[in-house]
Amino acid sequence: MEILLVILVGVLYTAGVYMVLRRSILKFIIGIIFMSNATNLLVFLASGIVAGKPAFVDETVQNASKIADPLPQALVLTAVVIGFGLVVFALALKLKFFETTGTDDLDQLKKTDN
Amino acid sequence: MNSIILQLAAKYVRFLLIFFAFVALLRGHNYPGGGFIGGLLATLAIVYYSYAFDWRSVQKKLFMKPQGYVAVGLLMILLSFSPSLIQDETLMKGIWVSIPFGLLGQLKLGTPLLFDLGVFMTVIGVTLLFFFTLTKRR
Amino acid sequence: MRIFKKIYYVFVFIAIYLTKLVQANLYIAYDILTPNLKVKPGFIKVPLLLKSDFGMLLFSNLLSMTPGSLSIDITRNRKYVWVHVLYQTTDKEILSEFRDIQYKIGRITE
Amino acid sequence: MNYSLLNISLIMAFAMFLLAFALALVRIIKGPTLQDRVVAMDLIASITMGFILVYSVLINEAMYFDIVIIISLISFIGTVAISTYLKQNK
Amino acid sequence: MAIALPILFPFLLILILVVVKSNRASQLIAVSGSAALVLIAIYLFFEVKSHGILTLDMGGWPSPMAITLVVDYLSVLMLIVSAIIVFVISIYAIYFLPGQHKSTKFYVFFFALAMGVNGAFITGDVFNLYVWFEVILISSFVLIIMGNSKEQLEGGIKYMALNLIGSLLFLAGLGLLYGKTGTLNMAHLAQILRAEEQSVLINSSTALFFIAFGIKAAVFPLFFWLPASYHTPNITISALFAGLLTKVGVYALIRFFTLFFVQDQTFWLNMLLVVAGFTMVAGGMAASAHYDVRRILSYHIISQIGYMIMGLAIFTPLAIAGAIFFMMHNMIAKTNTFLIAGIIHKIKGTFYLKDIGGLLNQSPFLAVLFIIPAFALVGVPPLSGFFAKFILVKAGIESKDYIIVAVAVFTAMLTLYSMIKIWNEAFLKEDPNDNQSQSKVVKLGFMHFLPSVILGLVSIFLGLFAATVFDFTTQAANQLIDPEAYINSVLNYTMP
Amino acid sequence: MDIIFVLLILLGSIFILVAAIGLVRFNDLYSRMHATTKATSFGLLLLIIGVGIFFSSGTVWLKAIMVIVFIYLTAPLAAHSIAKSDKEKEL
Amino acid sequence: MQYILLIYLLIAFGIFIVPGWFKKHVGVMLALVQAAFFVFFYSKISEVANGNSISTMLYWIPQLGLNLEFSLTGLSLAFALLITGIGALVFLYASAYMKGYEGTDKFYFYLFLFGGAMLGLVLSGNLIQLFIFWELTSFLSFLLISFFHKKEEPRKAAFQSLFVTAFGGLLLLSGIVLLGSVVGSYSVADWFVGSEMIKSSGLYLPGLILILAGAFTKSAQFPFHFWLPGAMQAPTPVSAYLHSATMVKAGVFLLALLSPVLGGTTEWTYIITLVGVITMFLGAYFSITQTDLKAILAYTTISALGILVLLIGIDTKLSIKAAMLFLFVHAFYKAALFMVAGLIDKKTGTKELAKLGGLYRFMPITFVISVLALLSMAGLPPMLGFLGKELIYEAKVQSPGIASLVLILGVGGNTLMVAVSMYFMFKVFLGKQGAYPKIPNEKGWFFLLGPAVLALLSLLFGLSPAALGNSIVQPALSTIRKEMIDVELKLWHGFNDVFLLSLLTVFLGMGIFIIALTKKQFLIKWRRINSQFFTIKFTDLFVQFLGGFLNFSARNTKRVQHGYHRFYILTVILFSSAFLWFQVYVTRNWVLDSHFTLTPFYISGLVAIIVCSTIYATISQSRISTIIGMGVTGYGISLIYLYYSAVDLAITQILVETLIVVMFVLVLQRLPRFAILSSRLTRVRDFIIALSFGSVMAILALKALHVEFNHPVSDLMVNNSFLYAHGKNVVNVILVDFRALDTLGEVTVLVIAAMGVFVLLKTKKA
Repeated sequence: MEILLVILVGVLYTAGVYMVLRRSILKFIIGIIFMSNATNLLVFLASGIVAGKPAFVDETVQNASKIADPLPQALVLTAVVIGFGLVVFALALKLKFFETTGTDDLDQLKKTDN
Repeated sequence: MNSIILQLAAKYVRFLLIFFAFVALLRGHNYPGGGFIGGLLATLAIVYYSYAFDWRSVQKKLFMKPQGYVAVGLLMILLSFSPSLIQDETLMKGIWVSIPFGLLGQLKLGTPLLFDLGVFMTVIGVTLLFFFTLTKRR
Repeated sequence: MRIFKKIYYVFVFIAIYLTKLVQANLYIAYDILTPNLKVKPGFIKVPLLLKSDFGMLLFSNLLSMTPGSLSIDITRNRKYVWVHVLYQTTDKEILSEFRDIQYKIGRITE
Repeated sequence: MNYSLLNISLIMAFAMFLLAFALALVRIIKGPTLQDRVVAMDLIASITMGFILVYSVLINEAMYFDIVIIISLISFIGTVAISTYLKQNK
Repeated sequence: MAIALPILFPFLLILILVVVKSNRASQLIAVSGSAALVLIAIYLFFEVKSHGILTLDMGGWPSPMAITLVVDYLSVLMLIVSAIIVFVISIYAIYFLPGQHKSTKFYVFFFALAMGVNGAFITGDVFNLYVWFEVILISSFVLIIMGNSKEQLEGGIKYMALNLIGSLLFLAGLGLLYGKTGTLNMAHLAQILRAEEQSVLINSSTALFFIAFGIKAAVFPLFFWLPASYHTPNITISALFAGLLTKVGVYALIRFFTLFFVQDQTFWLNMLLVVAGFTMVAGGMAASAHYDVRRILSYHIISQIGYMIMGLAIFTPLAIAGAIFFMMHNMIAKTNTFLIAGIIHKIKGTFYLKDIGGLLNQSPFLAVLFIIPAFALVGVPPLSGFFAKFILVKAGIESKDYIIVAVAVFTAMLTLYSMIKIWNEAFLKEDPNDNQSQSKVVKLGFMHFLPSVILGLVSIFLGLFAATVFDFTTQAANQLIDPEAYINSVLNYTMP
Repeated sequence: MDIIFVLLILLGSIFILVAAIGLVRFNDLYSRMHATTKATSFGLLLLIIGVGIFFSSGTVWLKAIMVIVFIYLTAPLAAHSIAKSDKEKEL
Repeated sequence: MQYILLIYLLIAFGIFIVPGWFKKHVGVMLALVQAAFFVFFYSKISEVANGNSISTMLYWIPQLGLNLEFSLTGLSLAFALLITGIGALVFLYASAYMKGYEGTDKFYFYLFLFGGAMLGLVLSGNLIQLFIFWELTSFLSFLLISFFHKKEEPRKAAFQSLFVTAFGGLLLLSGIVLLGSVVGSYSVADWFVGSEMIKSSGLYLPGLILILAGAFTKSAQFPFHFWLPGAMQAPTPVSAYLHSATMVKAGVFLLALLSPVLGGTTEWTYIITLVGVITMFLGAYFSITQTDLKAILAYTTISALGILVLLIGIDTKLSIKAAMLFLFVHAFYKAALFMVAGLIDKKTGTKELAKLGGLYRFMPITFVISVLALLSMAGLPPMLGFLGKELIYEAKVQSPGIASLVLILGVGGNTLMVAVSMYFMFKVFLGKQGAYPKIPNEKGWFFLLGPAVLALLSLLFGLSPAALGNSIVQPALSTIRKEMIDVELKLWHGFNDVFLLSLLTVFLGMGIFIIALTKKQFLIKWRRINSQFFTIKFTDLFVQFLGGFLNFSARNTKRVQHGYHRFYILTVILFSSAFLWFQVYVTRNWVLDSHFTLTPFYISGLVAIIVCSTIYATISQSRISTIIGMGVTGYGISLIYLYYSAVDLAITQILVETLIVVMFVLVLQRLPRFAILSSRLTRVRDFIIALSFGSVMAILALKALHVEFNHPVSDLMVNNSFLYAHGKNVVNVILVDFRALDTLGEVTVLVIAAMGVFVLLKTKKA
């Protein structure tokens, strides 16, 4: 089963990297979103997944082995929110850049080198 | 969008979203939810509102500027550390008090809840700031 | 007394509405699943009798949720609703049906 | 409760959701207009809700209802946002 | 409790500065706040000196479960140096940030960066480190585009692009690591991985960490973002970045590769060695080819990173002590050169070397101030850089890594070349457009020079008291090479 | 009770599937919207009632009713906004 | 002894703060200080006469073997006397010479500091300490050469000299550390003891070469000699002090110091002798064709340094003795000549040989001084120079195993030396009056005092060489050679081979001189031949090399840092994926024990659908379609999270996905459409790269599923969550309690991002 998820991770990474390598900055940002989705999934996957046993405990259920590992969930949650902040900032940066220079083409960005 | 149907619905949708935002926040310790989810829900209420009307009328509905929410949120987060300092415990240790609540049983309040509330406020402020700065420049 | 009456109306309305809903949904399901599409779409302009906000919202939403019609916009002066209908029969028939619904909603909201 | 019947029905439900999901994706890919795609996306949100409802029955967790509530509340906002954009960008 | 202060105190400052409207007041708060940071760091240093490794389990939960803050010698040394830089730049910013920056709450981002850096230095938890990296990243994004000029936006995009990829790889590596070991606590990781025989399987996540930190630290095939962006923002911000950002990456490399990535060590150390060599040469060569002060200095950062990696790669206590020493020296001196570049810009209005000159006569004091960090970077004896390089060379020779030593010596010549180039062009040469620019003479007060003076004094201090400093770096290196004490003090933590 | 539940679940999912089929089959945007808004909401309505029956506890019923209300409140709004975005082009 | 250096340092800094009236006489004062130290050192002669030494040691960084050891041995005493003595005279001279230049404070500061550094160098008992002072002298030399910094040539020359000497310095350091790792110490005394250990070690040869490289660069030996003529751009006192008398001798000092440790081997002898003799000959050879006074002197200095090195390289008792003697000889006459040259330059306004002539009429005293010094340089009796040369020949003749080449070159060099001395004298002072810009005079007795004293000393010691020999050279020798050497210094050695050689030298030299003087074409032709034969000039070579290197690095930098941002990302991704594939290869023997089931089918189908929508989003040309595809992917992923029991995560994912869509749409309105910018080939290439990265990450994920070393710590969290943290939702409890610090950081990220967006979009352009 997990093999499919693994393939999904691979596809998401492939799509992300492909998008990241485009010349448009917008596509770059979308690529980053894909890559961060892939990474989140990878983290989630790597720590062992359990179907249908959410990490809730109460007076009766306190046994760790019965439920899914809550820590990677918390980690991925944090990563998702951080990624959200970064993506929005990137969007704003892109917007400002377009307003200042009038181009979306990454290949035009050559002034700060050489 | 400036559509009348959306405007008609706005009142109810906003109320429901904010209500559920608080529900998610307060139940977050025991059921799905929490500061982030609550904050994002509350923001979406305002986002919807600003789609139905224009953003100016939305800003009037807010109690304060988004920056204010951020500041209040951060302050709450800092405050949530203070009980542990006062009690001379390890930093960020959760301090809990139980308030008897009549028939409903006991209500447990603790610094983690305050922390979550701070996160909630901050997330609202932050997301609104995102939204407004990206919108305003039409 | 009014309040009981209203509650009564509400239940009546829900009952009627639900039957219509089921009936119409089955109809559209049948329509989708059978090979020949019998749709004949078109726009009509429905006069709005309701005055209250809630009434208008309810009407437009329910209009959308009943098969065959989809409210698209309320005009600026709040007198008409643009509706898209899937099976355009005669205007009169449809309009009277809509008027009936509006009346029932009006009983609840006003 | 007859579990086998229940399970069969749930699995059938899942199958149908999956089919619906695939069809919606077909519509997204085929287009032809952007509005069509948005409609399909709206449908996908509903399918997601259905998925979660059936799944909550499968694992017997009433808690999943909360997610359905949230999705039902927010899924349309994305649609509204995109259609606002479409309207303004004619 | 004091251990958490380097994180919480900047947080408090951020909160205050978000609210404070007055320009003066925020400057005052910033300067006094950063001075307090220095004091906190020094206090922690004495605590470490008397009590050994300090730990604090956040929330009072037992150790592998909670996020543990750990302050050992390495951390506390880094804390002190970064606090000094933060302090100095908080003063410098008052005079060198153009007016419009002040209204944009520069200090909020400034302290966010400080908070992130401090957090990264003292955390004992891998995921927590990731979070602090993100804090650093986002605040540096904002700082780099502050001013909104076209170049800054360009530079900002390039900076952002590669660093985002880097942090994603970090996260991926972290996920794999957690999946394999089931823990995030560094000490616990060390305990597990050092005991595990099969641990060569961890290599893939080691590789991810290596790339992620490599991007942060701007090592050879991954450094492109740095020269593309560092010269674009206001010089205050460049100086801040030069002092702090890449060094956090190096710190993380040192921490990880000494503490728990000790499997398959020959491979990793050789890898690091190769990378170090290329980094040095590539940075030095590029620096020698440029004529813009900021570009020279930016490329030069890269070449200096190579030295630190070299120290780590040689992996003897002496070499690691040298790397730490080098890092401390370089943070101070590098920042100082940037500060001076800013003063030059203030006087001459440009960073381009061919358009300026005559500074030796115009401002002899500046010449002295420049000579200190420049010579320190070159490695002129009584200054800090000499000892740093000497230790590394000695360590390299003692462990028979002659090639890297040769490369290091060669790079030192490149450094010399670039520094002398600045000196020749900016200070000795006559001003090419002396006639026109006479009218615009900028008067600089002592306060303009104060930050540079402080850093210069620190450089000299590091040189004169190299023995003492070296003692501490050696202790830090010993703690790193033999992490028994670290592991024990984190995992067997008892409440005092 | 079982039978009702199973029936509701199946019917609900069938309606959603029907909506999807309609989405693909219909020729123009508005017809597609008819299919998706109505049939899906109806299908979800049935599903929710079914799930309510399955859990048959007070809170679940409360939530179920809330979800139904929300769907009937928001789904038309989405349809409406899409339609409106397209309408101005034609009318 | 450290106090002496401290005094130097303090006085140097004191220059800047002395009151105005004092400033006029700073030069004289400093000369007095130097003289005082001269006296001090002179008084120590008796103490070190018998190979004893006075040493002090300060612990500095003992962990690194780096201590401050000062030891006053015979050798260092000799150098110290030279430094302080000539230093005093130079300062005197400078106080006259530097009048009227701006920035004299700085000049005196550098020069005085240099004196201190040089003293520090010769007094060092620790090689690292020696290196420290060594580098200091290099840098001070740089500052002094570039004193007239407004002109371009001094800057270039200063840079050149610094580059060469600092490079040598670094090699020296490497050499010291290399050999130090054999002995385990950097103390000279320890090296003496461990001499055999070093010589038998495999590191001996590389270490030796590195150290020699250091010494050769400093002492301007071939092929590093080219910096020295350039250094003549410095003010003349500097040339006199640094570049003839003291600093360039540092290399010689080092060789002398280390010859007991490293010497006595074939490598030592051959390398040093060869380099020395070539330098000597080339220096003399080039000096004769120079047209600039100071350039002539510079080349003769190179030649003289060659002689010194050669002598040390020959490594016999006698040769060492000769070296020590010649050290003094050369310092005396060359410093005097430099001062004279400076004086002439100052007074006549030119130092072009062609424009000078007949100066004896205007500057008689100068003339006398010059004659004395030049006689010494030519090695004619009765000057000290003659004595020196005699000894050199003696050493050469007697030395075993030296090829005749050395002798021939030596004689040739000396011949040229004679010629050039005579030529100098006649061209400058005799002959008809030249066309100098100014009519010279001899006012300012400070100008003359220094050269006069030196010339007189040269004469005096020539007449009575034993005085010098016994008091100074003897102790110095005793440091170098353990066994006692009896130093006999006499003017007359009798008719032997040496005398014949001297005679030959003088005659040949005179011959060349006369030809050069009488036939004008001769020198011109010679120059032409030179420029044809020696097309490669070392200075040019250096400049070319440097320029070439700069071009090379500029080109490579452009190639690496080309500005095409995509290729940066491409490089990073390529590197990462190649690296990760390699890691996968390394750990290839891990076992895949997965069972490839597809249950439950609905999740498999879901995954398939997500894959489709991702691909669609990637290839779609419409922005909205891409965003919709992205949204579908997000929803799908949240369903996967949900299926694998991450409820909170799924909710957050859905909310964030919605918000991202909203934000994207907001931004999209003001952005242009996608354009197809890449060619098909590029896209295929990118796809392949992306695929390789994606697949390696997939493999890593697969691997991660099957490797687990340890039970996760989160079990503790689950166990504690309800009991101690009072929360049923473990994920939330982790976020707000167990790992609240993460959340704190996360909130900070969000706040900063929001403020950043605000700053970005709300502030006007700078």
